[in-house]
Amino acid sequence: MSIISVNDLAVSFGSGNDLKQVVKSVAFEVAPGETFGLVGESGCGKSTVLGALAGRIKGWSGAVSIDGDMVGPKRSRAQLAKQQMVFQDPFGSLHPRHTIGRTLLEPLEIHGLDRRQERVEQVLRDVGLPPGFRHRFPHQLSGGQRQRVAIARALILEPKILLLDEPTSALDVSIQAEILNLLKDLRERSKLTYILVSHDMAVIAHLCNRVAVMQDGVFVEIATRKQLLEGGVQHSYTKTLLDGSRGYIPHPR
Amino acid sequence: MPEQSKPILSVKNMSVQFPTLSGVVNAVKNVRFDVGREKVGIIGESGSGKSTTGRAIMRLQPDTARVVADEMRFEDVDLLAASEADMRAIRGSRISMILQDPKYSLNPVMTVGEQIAETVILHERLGKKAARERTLAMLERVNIRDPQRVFNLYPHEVSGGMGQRIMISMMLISSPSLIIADEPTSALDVTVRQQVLSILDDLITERNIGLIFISHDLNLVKSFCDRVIIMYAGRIVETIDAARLDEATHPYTRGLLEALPSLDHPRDRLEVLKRQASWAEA
Amino acid sequence: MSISQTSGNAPAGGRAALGALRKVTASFAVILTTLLGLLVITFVVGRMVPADPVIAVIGDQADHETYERVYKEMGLDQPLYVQFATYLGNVAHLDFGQSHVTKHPVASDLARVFPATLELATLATIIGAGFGIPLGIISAVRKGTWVDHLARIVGLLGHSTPIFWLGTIVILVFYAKFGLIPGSGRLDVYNEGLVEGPTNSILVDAILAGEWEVFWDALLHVAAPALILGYAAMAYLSRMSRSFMLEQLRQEYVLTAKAKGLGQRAIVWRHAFRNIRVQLLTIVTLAYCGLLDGTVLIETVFAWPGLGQYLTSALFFADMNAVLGSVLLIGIISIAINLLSDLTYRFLDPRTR
Amino acid sequence: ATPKDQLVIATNMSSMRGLDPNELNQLESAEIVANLYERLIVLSADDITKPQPGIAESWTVSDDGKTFTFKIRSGVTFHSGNPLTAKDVEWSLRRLVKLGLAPSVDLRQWGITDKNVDELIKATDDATVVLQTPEVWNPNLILFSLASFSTSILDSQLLAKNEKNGDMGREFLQTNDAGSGPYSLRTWRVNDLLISDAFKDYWQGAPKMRRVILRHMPESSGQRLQLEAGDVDVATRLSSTDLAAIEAGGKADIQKTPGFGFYYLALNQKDEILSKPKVREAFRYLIDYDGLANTVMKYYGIKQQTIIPGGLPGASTDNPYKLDIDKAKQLLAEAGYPDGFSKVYYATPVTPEYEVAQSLQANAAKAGIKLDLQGGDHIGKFRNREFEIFSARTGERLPDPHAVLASYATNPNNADDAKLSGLIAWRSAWEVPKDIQDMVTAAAHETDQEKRAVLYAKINKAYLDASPALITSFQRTDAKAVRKEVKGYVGHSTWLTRWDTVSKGK
Amino acid sequence: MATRYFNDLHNWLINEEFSSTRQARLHKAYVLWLNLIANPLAFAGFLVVLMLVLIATIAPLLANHDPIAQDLRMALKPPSSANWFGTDEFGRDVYSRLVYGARTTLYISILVTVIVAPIGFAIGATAGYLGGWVDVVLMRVTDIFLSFPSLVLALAFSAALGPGIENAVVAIALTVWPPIARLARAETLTFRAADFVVAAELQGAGMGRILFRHIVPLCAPSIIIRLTLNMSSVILTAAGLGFLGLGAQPPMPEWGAMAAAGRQYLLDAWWLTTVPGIAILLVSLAFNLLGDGLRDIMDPRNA
Ligand SMILES: Nc1ncnc2c1ncn2[C@@H]1O[C@H](COP(=O)(O)OP(=O)(O)OP(=O)(O)O)[C@@H](O)[C@H]1O
Ligand SMILES: Nc1ncnc2c1ncn2[C@@H]1O[C@H](COP(=O)(O)OP(=O)(O)OP(=O)(O)O)[C@@H](O)[C@H]1O
Ligand SMILES: [Mg+2]
Ligand SMILES: [Mg+2]
Repeated sequence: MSIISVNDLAVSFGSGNDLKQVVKSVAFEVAPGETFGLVGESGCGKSTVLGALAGRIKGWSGAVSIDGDMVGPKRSRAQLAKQQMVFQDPFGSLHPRHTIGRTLLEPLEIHGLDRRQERVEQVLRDVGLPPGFRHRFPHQLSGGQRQRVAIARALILEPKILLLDEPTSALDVSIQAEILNLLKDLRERSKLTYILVSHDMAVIAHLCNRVAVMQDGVFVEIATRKQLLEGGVQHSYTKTLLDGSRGYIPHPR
Repeated sequence: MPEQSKPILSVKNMSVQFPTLSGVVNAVKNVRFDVGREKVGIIGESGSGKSTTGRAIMRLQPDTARVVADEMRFEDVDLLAASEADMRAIRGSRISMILQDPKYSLNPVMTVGEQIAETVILHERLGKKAARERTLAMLERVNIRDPQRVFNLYPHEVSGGMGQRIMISMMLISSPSLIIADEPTSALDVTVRQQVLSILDDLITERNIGLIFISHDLNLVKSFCDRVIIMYAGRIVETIDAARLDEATHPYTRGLLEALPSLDHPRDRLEVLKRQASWAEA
Repeated sequence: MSISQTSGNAPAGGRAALGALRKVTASFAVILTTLLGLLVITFVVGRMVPADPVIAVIGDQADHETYERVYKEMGLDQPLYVQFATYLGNVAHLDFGQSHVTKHPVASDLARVFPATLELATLATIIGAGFGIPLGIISAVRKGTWVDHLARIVGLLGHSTPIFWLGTIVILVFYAKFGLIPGSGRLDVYNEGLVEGPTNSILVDAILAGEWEVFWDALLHVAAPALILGYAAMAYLSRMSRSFMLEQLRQEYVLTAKAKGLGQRAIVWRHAFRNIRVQLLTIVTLAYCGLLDGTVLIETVFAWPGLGQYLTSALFFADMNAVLGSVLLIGIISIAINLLSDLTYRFLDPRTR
Repeated sequence: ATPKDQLVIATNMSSMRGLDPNELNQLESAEIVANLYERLIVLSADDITKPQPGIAESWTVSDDGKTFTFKIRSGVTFHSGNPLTAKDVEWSLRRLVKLGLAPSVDLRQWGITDKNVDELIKATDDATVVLQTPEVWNPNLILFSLASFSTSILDSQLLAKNEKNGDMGREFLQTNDAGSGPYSLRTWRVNDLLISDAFKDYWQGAPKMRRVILRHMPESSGQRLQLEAGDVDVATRLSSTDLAAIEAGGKADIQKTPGFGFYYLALNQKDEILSKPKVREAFRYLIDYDGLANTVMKYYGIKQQTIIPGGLPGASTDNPYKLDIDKAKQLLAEAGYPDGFSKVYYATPVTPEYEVAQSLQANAAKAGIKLDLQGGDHIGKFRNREFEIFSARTGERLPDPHAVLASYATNPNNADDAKLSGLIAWRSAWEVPKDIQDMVTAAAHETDQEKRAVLYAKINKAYLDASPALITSFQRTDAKAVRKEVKGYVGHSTWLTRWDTVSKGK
Repeated sequence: MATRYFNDLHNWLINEEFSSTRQARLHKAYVLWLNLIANPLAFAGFLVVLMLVLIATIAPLLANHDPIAQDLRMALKPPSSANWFGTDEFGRDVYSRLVYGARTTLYISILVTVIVAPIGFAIGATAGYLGGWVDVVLMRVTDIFLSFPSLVLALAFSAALGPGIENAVVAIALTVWPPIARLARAETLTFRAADFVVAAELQGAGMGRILFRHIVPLCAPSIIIRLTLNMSSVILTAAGLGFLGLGAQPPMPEWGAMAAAGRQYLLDAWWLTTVPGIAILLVSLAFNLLGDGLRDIMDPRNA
């Protein structure tokens, strides 16, 4: 039984002469508790797939079912709450003039949930931040701390699925490690399902069970973690990406 | 070759300070390093002072910044004593700088050819025509296939990889002896990165010049550079041969290495850096 | 190879032409709706104005029958929408009707007053931009220094001084006291009627007719009002240039240029300035359009027979046709200028080509 | 400096309504028309109540007083070269009535309508025109009317040639002239400039000034500076301080030409409070006559609290009222308003009317009357009786008391639907006492000048005693500044200032 | 002792380790203040505006005459020890009228701001946020108002609405809102795709919440700055209307109307126009300097 099932997903932007198909007939399934990776080069459509799943992008076609529920481009509040998204840039994903507390309270207000203070404190604890941070503004936090807040905001509605769009690519190695560990812990603790977008094969291999390799809007390969680590991938593009993650390879003169 | 071993750049006890509302920020503290005809990487976490160091060498720090040092010598020039006019003559002709993102680092309303040619017109007093010739040759050198056409393109009409190659031609056209590259490839895709780096690598080797390569990608610095300087909180905590980076001893460097997820040595949990106050004082 | 390229390009070229055509049609539709909107609002507001057009024509003491007769004659007994439709129909035939006050056809009145304003506003814009833009740029380059402060105060003073006051003071000092400038109006009486040219812009007509004495006289007359107006426009232009330039100087490419060894002058004028040309063009356009309709006070002080005066007095005498015609003209002109500057953008900014 | 043979007049053209004599209604245009055209009768500026021959060489009035026969001067030509004949006179006077525009009241008030005009005005031969009136009027009233700019003689042949859709040449006349006067129109640029050239073949000889130029100068200070610098010969729209300064400067003379109209205050009689005679009376004590006379009104008016303008039969120099707040308070208390009241007060925001209004507002406040002064154009509301208090000024064009009295003191039907909106008494909803109205009518029909003068003196007194709803404070004067070297430019009370009498010399 | 206290306060305010939201807000305000002090022109502007507010508040204490009491015998007297700035054509004390006029000026400025800011924002933000035909229609309307000669628009509307200061304010507001709407639209466009807005949308936030809780705080500085910069033209337009009998009605003292009414006495009674003229000049200069400074300080892009 899969918690996410995507069939024939296609997304295009623009209209008329400028119509551009960005994602072309993509299909995949994700089992509950699984972490599914998406990797590919800039502009290949990773974020777009995520956006369609999250309900952010409306102009898509295909069949998407989330938690056994067929969803369309327009979502109800309850449907929206089932999956939440974490963005790449921790500097742009928090409202610069809202305190952390306000940022975390807002989803609770929207969904009319109770025990608000309690929940805020709980979720801050979950992501490893002291409760005093509620009074701070984003510019007073480090990148890693902000990303934790962003994760906390996603978690506060108790979703089943987290959609992670390059959650660590703007962070330093040391901070990245903290966030990756946190994501692992949360996954265990709350039985979460992840879809993780990254361009770093090492990060994907560290966290994901399976990964879809995307090029120009299509999946060229879906590989397992084992295949990545042991070099058992099929597609040449996947291999290039794997090599790139290892650093610079001087070309023979 | 004794000439070879003599450092091109020698920096002794350089500090950079920014006065701010809440006091003076010491962005760089007493750093000391030499650069010869080699590729020196500078790594460190964000805010550790890498870019500030690079800019201070070219005296391109913001107006508010204060740079002090015991010595800053570039070849035969005392950078501390040089006038602004001296510096202008040095910049672009003897020391060049490659910036991170070609999208923003090129003037959007000038053709790329014009921007490259400007360097030689300025420093070598070449005529328009000669400058154009030189530019076309340089473009060819960085593996651009149709230089005539590219010469007349505007920055928004070229891809990221091509843009970075244009940036490289612009900065290398006057044959500088030192290049400072501040994260030259972090805006590029993995595949493009390879191409750009190999062009840079070739040019450096071919011309036998020095490179300061600023990056926060450990794997990249390890595989690309000859020597690595590791910075933490404005200080150099360690300098080590790139090949021996894995054997680094400083706990900060070790921490960085262990925090890195790796395809070759998968780990279930990553080590988290435990910062110590003493690193910042060392 | 070359064949396949041409055959591949042909439909693309055709599509581009089609796209351009569609763009032209679209912008034409936009212009029409804007003009229509302008007219509707003007018409409605004009009818709301308490001034009674009939009384404006017949005077306060006329009796009721005269009032009724003229009321009908002016078509005011028709429902509003009929009046408006009639007006639109006339406009479509390029007939703007007759001014109730001057009794001239509005079109001929406009042909006379508009060139006067155009002359004034053009010179003022040239002066404002000629001083304002360099001032703003110097200010930006020297941000925070006394040069910056001084430049800003000088610029802002022009923006904050009541124009009618400044105008009268200038007349008092430079005309009455020192006799350095001619008084009000466009020409000395001696030169009146010497050129009655095709454009109604005395400067241009005098050149066309080769009447240099008239030309210099006209130039002397326009100097003071144009300088004052230009000074007022300067503040806006210099402030905006300053902030545009500051923004450019923060850009990464400026660092690149510095790293190449360029000096400040080259960076400012060769690199940054090119980047703000489009924005400058926009604000100069805006300032120009603003001046076209904002000359009311200066025209009054200097007895300059321009559009501003014509429009305000028409408004006060509820001279609807004159008001509608003037507003329409200003609307058309500002749209035309904007279109023109749009075209120039494409030329100046490669990204919009 | 201005050229020796040209006259430059600074004026405000923004309210100029074209140059068709049968259409315009406004002072600046009238002065121009006065010089482009000629009329049967001339009223000279220094003796304005004495009709003198113009285009009519002579005239006779029938014994029954209803038929006027005019002998037309021969040898007069229009600017077009056409000779001026009785036909032109007939055509012009009929045109005035038939067009029925504002100035047509000059003839229509005597009972001549577009129905009967072809009967009543006739050219019997090339040199004779006969005009009949349905009723007997004092002959001066008719003759004065024929001296008005509206009865100018137009070139009927020229206009016939330039007629469009039966408009009797209206369109042509907007930008051209068709007159026989000493000057012909050369250029007229709206709100800018008007140039007129001397008419060489003028029957009284070509005027001295080769050219007269009118320049639009809306600012008083501008006019003053140009006048003082000698770039302008005559300035016509000056503020009182500028006039005072010019007078002190000694380079120019100030001409105060009395006009036949008043600055008035209208109290709407449909308003309960304002209709109380004591309240009306109280307002008379709230005007600072002397203060205003020395400041704001110094050049704009002559203190005149009675209804007949100075210089006309029956006029009085008595001014019984002065500013007296206590007296006003007392009157208000007697009327039952010891604590005052508040009213909306409309006044046009132009000099000096607005200053007068503000002064009244301040004094009324001291007496407990709160006036909410609103500037803007409220004539329409006044005409429709939709106001509480209103003030403005009038300008009648007949040098005869009847012109003022007809408007201020007759109101044959005070009903709303009577729509006698030409009469300011009706606009104020004032039931003018019957006896006053009867005397006004009688005086107009009275042919004996002596008796008339007595009657007017009586009316003047009765009006003052009636505590009228229309309170007059100052008689209008029009002040102009004329440079000393300009001779013969004489302001005319009925707006017909002549330029052909002007000469310049040291 | 006191210095100690101030030092402590300074440190408490400057410290970024907050213990409460209030401290965080105070910190922001304090940093703004420090930046303002560091910018001499902006600070000068600030002081003048502050003075305007102060003068308006305590006008009755400062005035030494009744601002509306007329005395025609005292008309047009030059400045003297009794009438510091002379008297006007009704013999009213210009100095006292000037002091009271500060109230009117402030009243106009505030009222225009209060009307224009929400309307301009609502229209611009709605257009920017919804896009599509709503955007097209709203921006078309805005353009129509923009392509109007602004003084004429103000004139026509205040003539239509009738005289009175409130009506003048409404008429002025009609000419001021379109640029604000454009600004709000531009800002909304930049923020509407921001990650934090998307995040809120993905949590089910509606348009009202997004606009008023997320976009408003971000647009506010630039709108406030624009309004500050507009203030001088607002005051000058009010002045022009006042002169034409459409703005403030007599005897209410209003600087613009005073300056304009004094115009006809300019050659002889220079103080009538000059004094209020300089007051207008000072205040509008101050608003401009303050606005410029605020932009330098508050807009991170100008840092
Ligand atoms: N709103 C949009 N309108 C038009 N085109 C869009 C839009 N959003 C994305 N695109 C285009 O769709 C393509 C895929 O974008 P997407 O953001 O999904 O790429 P990505 O794989 O996430 O890249 P990156 O690694 O840079 O984030 C790109 O070419 C982009 O230009
Ligand atoms: N203009 C400035 N004013 C004040 N502080 C500054 C300024 N520029 C840099 N700093 C401070 O100097 C320190 C070093 O900054 P620098 O940009 O050199 O870091 P970096 O190592 O290049 O980081 P990154 O990897 O993010 O580019 C930082 O703490 C930064 O806050
Ligand atoms: Mg993406
Ligand atoms: Mg850096």
